[in-house]
This record gives sequence, structure tokens and C-alpha cells, in this order.
Amino acid sequence: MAEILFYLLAAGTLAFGVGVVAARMPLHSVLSLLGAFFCLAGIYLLAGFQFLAATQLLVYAGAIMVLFLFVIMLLNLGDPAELKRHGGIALGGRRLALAGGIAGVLALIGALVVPRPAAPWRPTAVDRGGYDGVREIAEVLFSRYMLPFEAASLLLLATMIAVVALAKRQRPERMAPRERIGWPWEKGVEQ
Amino acid sequence: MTVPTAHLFVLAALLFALGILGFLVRRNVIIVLASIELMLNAANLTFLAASRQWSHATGRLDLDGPIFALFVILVAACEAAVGLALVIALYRIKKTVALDAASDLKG
Amino acid sequence: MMALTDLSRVFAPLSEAGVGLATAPFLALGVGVLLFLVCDIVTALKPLRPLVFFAALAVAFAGELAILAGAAERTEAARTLFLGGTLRVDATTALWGCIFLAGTLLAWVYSIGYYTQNRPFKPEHDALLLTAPAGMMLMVGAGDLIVFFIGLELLSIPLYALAAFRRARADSVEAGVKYFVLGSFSSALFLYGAALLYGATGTVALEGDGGLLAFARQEGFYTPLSLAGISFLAASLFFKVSVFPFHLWVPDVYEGSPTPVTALMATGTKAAAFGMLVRLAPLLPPGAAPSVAWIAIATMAVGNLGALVQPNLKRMLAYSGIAHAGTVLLVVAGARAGATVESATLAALYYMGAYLFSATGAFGVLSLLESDGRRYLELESLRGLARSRPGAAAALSLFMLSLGGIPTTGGFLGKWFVFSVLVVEADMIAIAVLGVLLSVVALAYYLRVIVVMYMQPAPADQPVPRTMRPLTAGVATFLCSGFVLAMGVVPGWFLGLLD
Amino acid sequence: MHDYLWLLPLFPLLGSVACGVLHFVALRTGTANPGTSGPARLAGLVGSGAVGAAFVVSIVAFFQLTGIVHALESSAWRWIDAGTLAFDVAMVVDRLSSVMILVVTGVSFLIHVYSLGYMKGDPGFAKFFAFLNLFVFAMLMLVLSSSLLGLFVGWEGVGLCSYLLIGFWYQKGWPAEAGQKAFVMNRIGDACFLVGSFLLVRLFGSLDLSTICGRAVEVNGGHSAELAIAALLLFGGACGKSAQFPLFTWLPDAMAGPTPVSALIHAATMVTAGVYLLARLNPVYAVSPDVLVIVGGVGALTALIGASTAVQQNDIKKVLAYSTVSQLGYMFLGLASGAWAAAIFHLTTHAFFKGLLFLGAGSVIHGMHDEQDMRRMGGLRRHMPKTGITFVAGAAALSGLPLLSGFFSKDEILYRSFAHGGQSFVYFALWSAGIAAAAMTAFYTWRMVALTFGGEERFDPHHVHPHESPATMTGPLLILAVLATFGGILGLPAVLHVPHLLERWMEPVTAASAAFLAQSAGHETGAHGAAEVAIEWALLGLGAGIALVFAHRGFRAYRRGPAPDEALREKRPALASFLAGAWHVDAAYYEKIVQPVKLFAFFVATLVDQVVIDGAVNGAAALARIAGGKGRRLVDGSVKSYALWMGTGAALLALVWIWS
Amino acid sequence: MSLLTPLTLLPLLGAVVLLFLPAANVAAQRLWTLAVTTVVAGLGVGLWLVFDGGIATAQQVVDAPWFTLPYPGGEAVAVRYKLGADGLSLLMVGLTAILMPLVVLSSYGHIKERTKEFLVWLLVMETGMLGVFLALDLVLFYFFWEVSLVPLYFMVGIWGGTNRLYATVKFFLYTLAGSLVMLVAVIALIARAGTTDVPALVAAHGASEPAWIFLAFALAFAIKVPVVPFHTWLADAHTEAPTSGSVILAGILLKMGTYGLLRFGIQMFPATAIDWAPLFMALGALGIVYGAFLSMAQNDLKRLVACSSVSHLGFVVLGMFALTQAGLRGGVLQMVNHGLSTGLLFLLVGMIYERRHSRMIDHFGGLAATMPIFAFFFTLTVLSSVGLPGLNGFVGEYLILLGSFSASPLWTCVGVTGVVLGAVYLLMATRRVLYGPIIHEENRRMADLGAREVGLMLPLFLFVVWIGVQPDAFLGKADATLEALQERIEDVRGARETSRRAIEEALPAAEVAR
Repeated sequence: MAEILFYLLAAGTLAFGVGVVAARMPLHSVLSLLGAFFCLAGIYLLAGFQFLAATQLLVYAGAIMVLFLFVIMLLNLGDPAELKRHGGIALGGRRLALAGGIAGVLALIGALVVPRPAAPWRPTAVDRGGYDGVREIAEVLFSRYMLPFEAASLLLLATMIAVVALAKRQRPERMAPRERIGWPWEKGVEQ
Repeated sequence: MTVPTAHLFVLAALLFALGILGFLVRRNVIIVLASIELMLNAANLTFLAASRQWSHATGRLDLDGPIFALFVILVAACEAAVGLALVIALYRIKKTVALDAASDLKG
Repeated sequence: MMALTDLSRVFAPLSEAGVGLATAPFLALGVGVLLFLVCDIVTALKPLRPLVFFAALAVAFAGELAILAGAAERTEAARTLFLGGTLRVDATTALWGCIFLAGTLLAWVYSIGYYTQNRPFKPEHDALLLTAPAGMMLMVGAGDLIVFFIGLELLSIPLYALAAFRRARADSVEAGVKYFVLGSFSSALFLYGAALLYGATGTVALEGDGGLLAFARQEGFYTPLSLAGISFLAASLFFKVSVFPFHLWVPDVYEGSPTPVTALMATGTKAAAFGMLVRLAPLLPPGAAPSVAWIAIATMAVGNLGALVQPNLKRMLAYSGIAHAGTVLLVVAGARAGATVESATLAALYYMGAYLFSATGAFGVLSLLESDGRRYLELESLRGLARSRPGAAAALSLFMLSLGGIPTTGGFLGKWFVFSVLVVEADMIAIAVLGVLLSVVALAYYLRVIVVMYMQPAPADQPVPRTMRPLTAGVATFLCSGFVLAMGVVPGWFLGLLD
Repeated sequence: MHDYLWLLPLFPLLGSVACGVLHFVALRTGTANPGTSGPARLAGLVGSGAVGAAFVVSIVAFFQLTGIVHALESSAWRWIDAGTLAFDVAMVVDRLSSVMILVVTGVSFLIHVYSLGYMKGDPGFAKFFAFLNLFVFAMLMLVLSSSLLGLFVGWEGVGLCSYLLIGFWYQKGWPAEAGQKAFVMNRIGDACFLVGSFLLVRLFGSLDLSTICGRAVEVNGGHSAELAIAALLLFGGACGKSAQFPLFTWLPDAMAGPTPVSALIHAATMVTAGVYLLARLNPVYAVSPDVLVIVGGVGALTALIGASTAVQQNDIKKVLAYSTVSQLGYMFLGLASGAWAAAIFHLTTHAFFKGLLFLGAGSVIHGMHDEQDMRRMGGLRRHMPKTGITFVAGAAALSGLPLLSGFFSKDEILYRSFAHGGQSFVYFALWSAGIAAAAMTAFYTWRMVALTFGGEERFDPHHVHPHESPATMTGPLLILAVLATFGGILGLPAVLHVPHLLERWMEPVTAASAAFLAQSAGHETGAHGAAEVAIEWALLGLGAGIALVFAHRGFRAYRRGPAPDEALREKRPALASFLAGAWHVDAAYYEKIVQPVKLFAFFVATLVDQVVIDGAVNGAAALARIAGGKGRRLVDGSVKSYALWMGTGAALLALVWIWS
Repeated sequence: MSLLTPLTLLPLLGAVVLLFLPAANVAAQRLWTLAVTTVVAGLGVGLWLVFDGGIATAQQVVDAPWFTLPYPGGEAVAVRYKLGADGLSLLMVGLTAILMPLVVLSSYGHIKERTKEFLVWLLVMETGMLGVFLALDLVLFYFFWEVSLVPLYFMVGIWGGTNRLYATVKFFLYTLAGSLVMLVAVIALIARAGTTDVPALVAAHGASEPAWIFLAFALAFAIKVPVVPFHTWLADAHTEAPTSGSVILAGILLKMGTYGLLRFGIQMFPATAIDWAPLFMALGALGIVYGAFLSMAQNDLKRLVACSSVSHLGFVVLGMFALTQAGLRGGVLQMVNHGLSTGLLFLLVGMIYERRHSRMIDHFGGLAATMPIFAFFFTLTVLSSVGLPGLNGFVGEYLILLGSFSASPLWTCVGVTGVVLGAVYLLMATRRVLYGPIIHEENRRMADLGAREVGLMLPLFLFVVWIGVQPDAFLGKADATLEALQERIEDVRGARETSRRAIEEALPAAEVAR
């Protein structure tokens, strides 16, 4: 049962993935992405990662997706002329084939390097308990992975500042301070 | 679920390839960003698959995978934020989100 | 009760000996950023902002020096891994840290009078500038792939924003967008590679007994799975250090970014990525040395040849940066082909150290010469600079010669160490000869700068560039020149740090 | 030790320096013609005086040698230290060089005096004497040096002076060219000389002349081939210096110099240096009979070419120049026959009569206001009697009219070469060539006399007023005329039963090689059988007869002007131009060597150097730029293509690393 | 107290002081530079006087630690500031020290703009060149070697002729390419020997080093010399350089190449040098002929002199690689000779260029009439260059050819043609410049040489004659050094002979056994 569901979800993921790539409208693309996230969350759940599935839904589908949609709405990209400009495929001819080739090769590499399962999968006690208990995660996160965790906070802070600097409305210009002009060994010019 | 982990890996690989394809061919920055998210998800799926495999093989939980995935989700959020901010900045100047608009610098 | 024991277990890493010092530089920067923001919010504290900025760097620098001093005293068996093995702190990382901090400081000094647009966001700019070295330090000190990744992002995201910082200008935004899009791609590659590697080995740790570096020495480590992972990881790092064919973004991004930011990008990011590449060289597949070497040669070729025909100074320096990346990549190839990690590290450190001062100095001088409204600085616009700005011209010439690796400059010894890794330990003589011949091409365009400044008269109609040139920048240039010369003439001072 | 011998070269050297300084002082005086200023005139006296002093020293040295001493030697000067061996140079006067220094300093002194008159009023008067003195210095170095290397100093030095003096009137252009030609052709010989000297160093470990001469006979066994090559190479050097075929073409051109120069350098002294060299190294040549045949062949051929060419020359100096070439050929023929003393004898008499002829010609040219073309002369006996008489005396000596100096010296050479025919049949051929040349010599000599002094005036008496030269010029002429006439007593033929003075004198120098030659010929030296006496008488008679007959024919044919030449030109134009053009050797050089070399140089400089070698350098640079342009084009501004490259790179990297 | 440190570093110090002299006072700058170079020349003469020609090894050694190369994979190698002069260095140092004040003097005539900069570079250059000749530490040597490129680069680039930029960049890059290949060899050599000390490296005999190290060194030096076919930078650099630059380039800088060939080629790797000597002799001999033909076709007088350098330095290479005592001595002496004669030629060409602003031979003719003093000096210089006995050039050429004859008669004979060809092109040029009628009116008005010009050349002529007459006064100082070098060569030859004989003796025995 779970197996069938998995393959269904996998197919759904891929289908939505194709949707992301193939959609003409950014909105459709992003909505497909949302679908892919959902399917993946399902797969996570099936595979035994309850916490990750939840996080996937909360952060990805909840936060990131909203951000995307917000921007799409903000920029009002539905205009036909603009759509024509950005809607299509950027590559043509040989370059498109090359892109396809790259994707294909990478897919092949990713698929072929995986060790073939020698025997059918027989779940053990570990498998049945799920792989990401919140408690275990928390314990490791706050001990062993304390540093990346803290660093991540700095990363978030930096992101915040970055977004402010990039997207915030311009504050009124402040007076530039008077500065001495010139090299230390040259005569300075006040500007 | 008795699906072999290898299938998860393969699914991830296909998803990654799709992301790359989208990334390489699409013109719209937002869709490019979405493709990157696909790639990140593929990576996450791989992490989880690997975690599942090693937990299964060793008999004790291998939490590195889920934790990595958690961080990836976090970073994905950050990247999306910065990326979208850049999209806004680009749109302000070029009035478009077509990536081709950003091709003045060259040579 | 239960909670208490858990807590003690949770915070156990914090009670490791020396962890305070080990994390001090990073913490100094993190706290510095916070304090800086506080000062920015509280009006009364606003004048303190430069002080805070400087203090954060100074404390971090002091921390690195303390680590260095400690490393010199301690024995071989001394602890280098901290916080559960996620952080590696030793003399090498401390020296890399010094390079990042110095680069940041210089970029900041040059940025003081640089911006004429978007000045109101200068505090954000400075805060981001302060975050980037934290990411770099995290990256080179990473004990596992997670920290590595976080460090990578922590240095990248501020730089994405800084590249596009002059957001009213198309070129700046374009640089930001390009850098971001491709950087994200490389991050994705990194992650996928890390995931595959994890799939192959079951660990994300780099150091320690169970780490990947230890693993790599074992029989059977190199499976297609792990090799695919390593390849993608390497591809991602190759992007960061900008080697062929992952280098194409460099000229555009360097040109579009604000010049002080470019300086940091060119030196700091590259140094961080190389710090990691050199450390991870043993992880590369055993037969990878030739391919890496040829990538390096190709990189030097495209970088040098591209710079040769480049009329735009900033782009020229960008191409030259590519070529320098190729040179350091030779070290990585050498390290894989038999050189010890120590000597490879030494070479990379010295080379990048010299490159830091020369390239930052060069970008700095450019940033000072960029006049308002001019989108970029053409090589021709330097005509007659020797007359109008003798100091700037002399400094720029010195930097050019250092970049070209002429003796009495640090660039020469950097080159020396790189090629000694290749020739002595890796026995790649043909590659070394190719490499040095390509660096002859490099001299061709470095000399062109000098030619234009000293040997061609200024056209009559061209106004002398009059730009904001604060005193601080002059001092910074002077310091850069001093370091460039000192690294070439009294290398003992710097080599002593490595013992 | 006879260190005073150093004075011999030193006097002229100091004289030269003094004259040079005086020349520049003269230039500074600001007079319109610096040649007439006080310093310049002083230079003339200083120069002549220096050579006179050297002449006196020569006489002193000569008389020291009349005793039992065979050689005087000064202390040595350590010149070049080549590590394993060192080259010392000392001044040595032996029986051979004593003759040479007397001739050199004596004739030089006369010509210096002559030049006082001849060069009067020339702006470069002082310079002229500086060069002349320098020449005497070099010539004395050449003659006196104890070492082949020291000899080479003089050898090159005389070449330099020849170059400077030929081009003395450099403003005209072609004298400078002639000087350059002389220097270069000499250099070709010198290059052979150098290589020859290396071979000698290899053989003897020294360049000391006495060592070489002393041991030449010893090495005959093992190294004769190498020694022969060395001898041949040194003869090559002599060919250059002494204007032998194939390097003779510079000498006629050298007539561009002032006439005293032609007399001194290009007749009396320098050109005989080659003869001196071979005579000096006579043991080396004595042991290399094959080389001697070559020497003789070259000498005879040169004698023929020179004599036949002189027949068709109109420039009086050119006649004399080709005559010199031809007479030098005789000397080499003599050397080749083992007649070292005879060669030196002819050298000496030639110095007298050819010096005389040149000075006479100079006097004529002087009197004719720089006219050298004999077709525009004639009848000068009336205007320049002293010159005429002395000139005729010289001509008689040159043409070998009986009892004059040239008669004895030339006939001795011819006789000895004929006698040598007993050993090698080739010498008969050489001898007959010599006889033919002798006939032509008599012919052209008297043709010249006839055209110049005989017949009627062919110049315009309204514009040209020939006059006799001053006493400074005619005085030397007279002295030389006496010497040319009676010089023969130095070497009267053996059949007259009077001692051959010169041969006796030179015996210590030639004894070893003479003995060797005699030994290889299989009979004792000096033994005169009845057959020999008869042959010698016959040959003397033949020589006298030929000289008289052809002198007569030459004089008679041209008494009335150069008409016979025009007749020949009309009848046999090819022959005429062949003779006038010196068998077209010079033209052939120009066409086959000079032009191709110039063309080749041009080819090297443009095609090879600029296009191929530098083209490779610049091509590399251009290639780099092209490649750079291509590389730049990769950076097309599109994120997509960057990403494509990255993707390709990543994919390839993975493929390569996984499958390897 | 060694003289060498002041000798080497004084010019640099002088340059620093010069930087702070008032920019407007050109006379003071010139005087200062002249004073500094004269003092250095004095020190050079002092060194000459205290030098003992009987000692083969370096004298007046200064040795101080500089820094430690943490040589990868082995123990650290101490790099030292070590200077010392042996006979070979002494000659080169003497040449440099004597030539520099004269170069400064000559610069009065043609350096009218940016004088201070020029003089600074001149002084820096002097330090670089002296350092090259005196360094006894391989790393230090390499430092000086490359540093000496920079000043000339500026001198040609700023004060050169119309095509100066091309020429200067070409010069820099071409020589740098060689230097960098040498760098690879230097690194390898130091790693293999574990020391940077030149005497120690020499003592190690270099027999075990692979040939490529020698060849890489030789390539760098061959480019610098320059040996055909690496010569094309030279003509351009010379043609465009200002007179003083040309004099330095020809007089001293090229000697760095031949000096290097001798010290770091032959002395350090005698065995490999013996193996490759035929190639270098061939290149030397071909260079003689090739350079001569090049010169013959030039119309630019300066270019002609430059091409003649190629020819003359071919002699040096031919002599040195004959590996005989005479050849070595000749080569060394010819290095000095070429510095004097070609330096003089460049000075003289510069002097007429200053008057006429042309170097085309066509534009002259008949100068002997208007400029007799010039004509005298020019002719004398040409004769020295042509190798007239009694002047310096002959002694060198004779020794070289004598030495090479025993090694290779064939290449000697090819080289001897250079004697003829040299006369051809130099006399042709002399004739076309000095002699003949005056065709161009401008030539009638050319002033003869002044006191400064004559004065600055006189010392050189003194040496031209002195060396020609008494070469041992100079070569004697290098006696012991060159003999020791010859001994090394003979040792290697002897060892080879012994082993060859051993093999030959073993062979019949082996055959019998079979």
C-alpha cells in the first residue's frame, strides 16, 4: 500500500517538477513547485521522516512559497508583453540540446551510481521507529551541531540585512560628511 | 514502506536533473529560482534516502542526513529571500524578470 | 532532572578546553554585527559604528593571533577539533582567518569614500561586510560538510547582496543577479554532491577518525557514488574559486560589483575556497591530479589570455584573478599528486596572502580612481597617471608587478612556493613549465597598465580624474604596498608564522 | 738581449701619435687649409724624422749582424696568456729581417721625404704622416716579431694602414670603397692565417717562429698533412696580403690612394709581407712540396693575369698596380721553387724599381694636375726630364733589360723554377708561364713609357701645363733610380762566379730547408754541374732576348699613341675586354659573390629574421591575443551560457573522475 | 669588512636619497647620481686592488641569514644574503662599476625629461646588475636577476624611440619567459641539493642532476645573451632604447647572460655542459655568422650595432663552450671587450643621433669632414670591434677561436668567417657614415664632439688599448678561478675516460668468456 503510494507520489513529484520547468506563467510554475513540495513531504513521511515532512510543509510550502507568490503578485507579471519577454525558453537549437544533455547525463550519473539493492528491503526495528525523532534531532542539533545552528542564526540575520539593503525603499539621502581628498603624500583638496 | 532506498536516490536524481533543466533553459528568473528549489529538494531527498539507508544498515539512527536537510531548508529560505529581493531590484531597473535582461556586462 | 542531565550533555561541547579561544574570532564577528546594528538603531551610538566595526575585526584578529601563538607552542597531539568535531582550529585556519580579516578591513577602508549612491544603506553594507569573513572563517575551519555549507552560504549571501548594493545601477544589480543565480546553482551542486558522498560513506564529518579525510585513505572508498559526490563538490568549489569552465561569471560580476566588494570577492572568497580545496585535496580521486592540473592550466590560459585583450581595467583584473585561481589550483593538483598538505597549504597561503595585498591594493586604487558617472574604468583612462597621481601610479605599478610575480614583491615568493610544490613534490615539471610560460602572458597585460600610466602621455582633452579619495584609503594603499614589499623582501616575518 | 730593437717600431709609433695629435691641433688652428698650418708642417718633419731614426737603428742592427751573430733578440713582452700556453712577443733581427727592415725603413724614408712635396697643401697633411708612420710601425712589427702572433699584429696593422691610406681622400667616395675592399679581401686571407696559426699551435704548442722553423722538419713524419694544411692556410693569408690569385682584385683598386701610398704600401713593402711570411717560414714550406706546387701555380697564374692585364690598362697607376700583382707572382714562383733568397732578392729590387716607378708616376700625375690617363699624356720627357729619366731607369729594371736589377732577380727566379722542374714536371709549365709573363712585362712597361713620355703631347696645352716636381720629390726618385739600376749586384748569378751576396747573407735562415730540399731532390746543394751552367747561360740569354724584343715592340707600337689598343678593341673586342677587365675576375666576384651575399643578407634580415624567427615570436603574441579574443567571446553576458558551461564542466568532471 | 655590501647597495641607497631631491633641480640630481656611481666605481677599483688573483674561490664574502625556505617535504633551506667575488665576478663588477658613471654622463645629452626618474632607475639598475654578478646564493641571484629587468623596462619604455612600447614589452616578456623556466629549474635544484649556497651547489658537481635543469638555466641565459634564435628582442630593444639604456644593455645586461652560462651552466653542471657543448658551440658559431648577415642588411645604425652584438656574443658562447682554457679565457675577456666596444659604439651612435635626430645610415655620409674627432673615435671603436690586434677585441677573439679550434675545428672555421663578415658590415657602415661626399646639407652643420663627450669615452678607450696590449692585467685576476673551472671540466672528462676505458677493457673479457 505504502509502496504504491510512494510510486504515485514519486510520479506526482516528477510531474509537478515538469510543471515547474515547463509552465509558461511563473505563477503556474510556482504552484507546480508547491505541488512537488507536497508530494515530497508525503514521500518523506512514507520514508520515515515525520519531522522533516512537517518542516518541509511549514517552511517550504508555508514560507518560501508565500514569498514567491508575494513577489509574483508584487511584480504583476501577467502583462502579455512582459510574459512574452520572460515566458519562453532562453536557449535554442544546439544549446537547448546541450542543456538537455547535461540534465540527462547528470540524471544518469545520479541514477547509475546508486548501489543496486542486493536483497529486498526488510524493515528492521530502526526503520519502523522513524529516522528523525524530534528529541534525537534536537539533542544533536544543540550539542554536536551547535556551531552550524548558531551560524545559521547569523545567516538569517545577514539575509535580513541583505534583503533590506536590496529591496527596502530608499531612505532620504543623508548629508555626506566632508572628507579630506588626496593621498597622504599629496596636497589635499577639500571637496 | 519496503521501497528500496535506491529508488529514492533515483527519484532524487531525476528531480535534480529536472531542476537543472529548468535552471538551464528557462528565461524567467522566478522559474529559475523555482528550479533551484527543485534541485535543493532533490539534494534533501538524497540526504534523507542516505540517512535511511545508513540507519537501516547500521541499526542506529544516522541523524546527519535529516539535520543536513534541515539546514538546507533553512538556507533555501535564505536564498529564496535574497533571490527574490534581487528579482525585485532587477525588476525595478529593467522592468522585467527575464534573465536575459541581465546581460549588459560581457566580454 | 532528566532535563538537567540532558542539558549538561547538550552543552558538553562548550566545556571543551580551549573552545572559547577557538570560537572567539567567529563570535567576535557575530557579536560585532549585532552591536553594529544596535549602534545603527540607537541614534546616540551612531558615531560608534566605525569603532564597533573596527573593534570586531580587531578582536577577531587578536583571536586568530592568539590561536596562532598557541599553535606554535603546542605539540603535535594538540587539539585542533572543537565542538564535537565540527570546527577545526589550527595555525592554518588562523592564518586563513587573518587573510579574510585583512581583506575585509581593506575592503571596508576603501569603501568609506566610495559610494555616491545608496549611501543611506552604508550601515547595512558594513554589517554585511562584517558577516562575510565570519562565513569564510567557518568555511576553512569546517569540521564537517554542514558547517562547510553554512559557512559557504554565510559568505555568499552577504556578497550577493553587496554585489548588487548599488541597486540603482543596472550593472551592479546585474552582477548581483548573475552571482546569485550561478552561486545558487553551485550551492545546489554542492548539496547534491554532499548528499551523494554522505550516501556513499554515511558521514558528513571531514575530520577525525570517522571523517571523510580519514575514510579517503581506506581501501574501497572510491566508489562511483562517492566519486560522483566528490565531483559535484569539487565543481561547486571550482565555481567559488572560479576555474575553467566555471569562471565565466567572474568578469561580469567583478565589473558590476562595487569595487571594494570586488576586492573582497576576489581575495576573500577565493582564499576561503582554496583553503578548503587544499585541505580536501586528499579527498580527490587518486587519478585526479592530471585532470586538475590541466584544468588549472586551462584556467591560467583563459584568464591570462582574456585579460590580455581586455580594455577594461576591472575586467582585466577579474581575468587576472581567474588566472591566479588557476595558479593556486596547481597547488591542489600538486597536493593530490604527492605533495604534503603542509607544503600545499603553505604555498596556497603565501600565494593568496600576497594576492590579497596586491589585488586588494589594485582594486583599491581603482576604486579611488573611479570617478562619478563613469561606468567603468578603461585602461586608457589611466594615461598620464604617473604625472597626475604619482603615488597612485607607483602603488598600482607595484601591485601589478606583484601580481605578475616579479621579485621583491610577495607575488614572486608566492609563485615560488606554488611551483616548488609542483616541481619538487608532485614532479609535474611539464605542467610547471607550461604554468610559468602562461604567467609570462600575464606580465604582458600587467605591464600594459604600467605602460599606460608611465609611458603614454595623457591626452590633452582628458580631464584628470578627480575623485573622492579619503586619507584612510591612501593609508590603506600604503599599507598594501608595504605588505607586498615586505612579503617579498623579508619573507621570514611571514614564514615564521607558519612554523 | 738587444732591447734597443724595440726602438725600431717605437719611433714610428711615437711619430704617428705625434702626427695625429698635430693633426688635431692643426684642425683647431682655424686656418682655411689645416694642411698648410704650422703644426701640419711640423708633423711632416716629425714623421719623416721618426722613420729616418728607425732607418738609422736598422743600419745599426744590420752591422751588428755582419759579425758572427746570426740574430739579435730583444727581451720578450708577455702578450696573451692562454692558460696552458702563453704568447710572448720579442723583436728579432736576423739575416732575413735585417734585409726587410733596411728595405722598409729605407724606402719608407725616401717616400716620406717624397710625400713632403707630393702631399703639400693637402688638408690632411699631418694625418697622412700619422698614417704613414703607423704603417711603418706595423710593418716593422710584422718583420721583427719573434712570434707568428706578433707578426699578425703587424700583418693586420699594415692592412689597417692600407685601408686608411687608400681611403685617404674619403670625400670622393670611391677611395673609401676601395679601402674597404682592400681590408675585407685582406681579412679573408687573415681568416685563413688565423686558422693556420691554430693548426701550428696544435702542432708545435707555440707560435714562436724559431720554434716552428726549428721543428718543422721534425714533424714531417707524423703530421705532414696537418702541417701542409697549416702551410696552405698561411699561404692563403699571404694571398690576401700580397694580392695573389684569387684575392688580388683589391690591389688595382687600392690605387685610389695617394701615389706615395701606392709606392710604399702597394708596391714596395706591405704587399711583399706575404713573400716575407713564406720566406720566414721556409722550413714549413720546404717540408710540404704539394703546397709549394700550389704556391707556384698561384704565383705563375697571378704573374700571367697581372702582366696580361697591364697590357690593356690606360691608367698609369693601374698599369703599375697590375704589374705589381704580376711581380708578386714571380716572387711566389721563386718561393715555390725553394729559391727563398731569390724571392727576397726580387722583393728588394722590386721595392726599388716599383717604388721608383710609382713615385715617378706620382710625379707625372702631380705635374699633370691629377691626370692619370696615359691616353691624355705623351711627350712628357720634354716637360719633366728628371722624372722621365728616372722613370725609364725603373722601367728598364722592371722589364728586365740586361744588367739592371730586375734582370738578375727575375731571371734567377725563372732559372730556379726551371731547375726545380727536375723534381716536379709541373715546374716546367710554371716556368713557361713565367717566361710569357716576362715578355708581356717588357711589352707593357715600354708601352707605358711610350705613352707617357714618348711621342707627342696628347693633352690640351692651354689647360694643362706639365711641370717638373720639386726637389723633395725628384731627390728620392734619383736615389731610387740608382738603386734600381745597380741593385742587381746583391745577387749576381752563379755563372758569373761572383758571390750571390743575398743568398750568402740569408744562409743561416734558409739552410735547414735548403738542406731538406736538396736531400729530397737527391743531390748536394750549391753543386753546379756543367749542364747546369749551360742551362743557366741559356736561360739568361733567353731572358735578355725576350726582354729586349718585347720592350722594343711595346715602345714602338705605342710611340704614336694608344691607337693599337683601339685596333685590338675593334678586332678582338672580347679579348680586349678580357684583358682590360683582369680576366673578369673582379666582375665575377661582384656578380657571383658580392651581390649574392648582399642578397642573402637581405634575405636573412627580412625573411628569416623578421618573418620566420621574429614572426614566431610575434606570432605567439598574436596567437595569444586571438585566443584571448576567443576566450572573451565565451563571456557573452548571458547567465544561461555560463550555467551551461558550468553544467558541462560538472558533468564532464563527474564522468572523467568516475570512469577513470 | 667586506666591500661588497656597500658596493651593491650604495646605488640603491643613492636612488632612495635621489627620490627626495627637489624635482626642479636637475643639475643636483645629475651631480648626485654621478657622485654615487663614481663612488661605486671607486669601490670597484678598490675591490680590484685588494682582490687576490691567485685564489679561485670567492673573496670578500659577506654572509648573513635572510630567511628560511620551509622546503616542502624536506628540511628547511636557509636562504642567505651572501655576496662574494671571484675572478669572474670581479671582471664583471669592474666593468659595471666603470661603465655606470660614464652612462650617467652620457645621459646628460639625451635625457631631458623626467630626469630624476631616469636617474633613479639607473641607480636601481646598478644595484640589480652588481647583485647578479656578486650573489652567491641562488635565490638571491634570482632576485637580482629578475629585478634588473624592471629598470630597463622603464628606461626603454619612457625615454625610448617611437616604437618603444613594443620593444620594451617584448624585451621584458622574452627575457622573463626564459627566467621563469629557469625558476622552475632553480626550485628543483635547490630541492635536490638542499642548499641555496652557490659554492656548495658547485661543489656538489651537478653530475647527478638531470639535464633539463641545466637546459632550463641555459635557456634563460641564452635568451639574455642572446643566442640565435632567441635574439629578436635585442635588436628592437636596442633600437628603441635611449643611448644610456643601450649602453647598459649591451655593456652589462647581456653579460648577465654569458656570466650566467659560465657560472650556472658550465661551472655548476660541468658534466651536462660537456654533453651539450657541441650544441652551444654550433649556436655560437651560427650566431656569429647570422648576426653578421643581419648587421649587413641594416640601414639603422643602432640596429646594426645591436645585430653586431649578436655576432660578437656568438664568439663568447663559442669560446666558453669550447671548454678549454683558452676558450674560457677568451670568452671571459670578450665579455668585457664587448661591453667596452659595443658600449662605445652605442655612445657614438647616440652622439650623432643627438645632433641629427636620425640613425639611418643613408642620412649620413662624409661626417669625417665635419666631425673629425668623432670620426677618429668611431673608427677606433670599429677597429676594436672588428678585432684589430693591439686593441682589446683581438685578444678575446683570438683566444676564443684558438680555444674552440681544439674542441671543434668545424665550428671554429664557421666562426672565423665572422672575422671577415665583421669587417664587412662594420667598415661598410663606417664608410657610409664617415666617408664619401656630404649629400645631406644637415650634415655640414654638425658640431664635433665636445669635452664632456670625449671625456666620458676616454676611460673606455684607455681600457680598449690597455686590454689590447696587456690583457693579462685583467685576465690575471681571473686566472685561478678559470683554472679551477678547467680542472673541474677535466675531472669530469677524466672520470668519463676512466669509465669508458674500464668498459672497453671489460668488453673483450666478456667476449672471451662467451
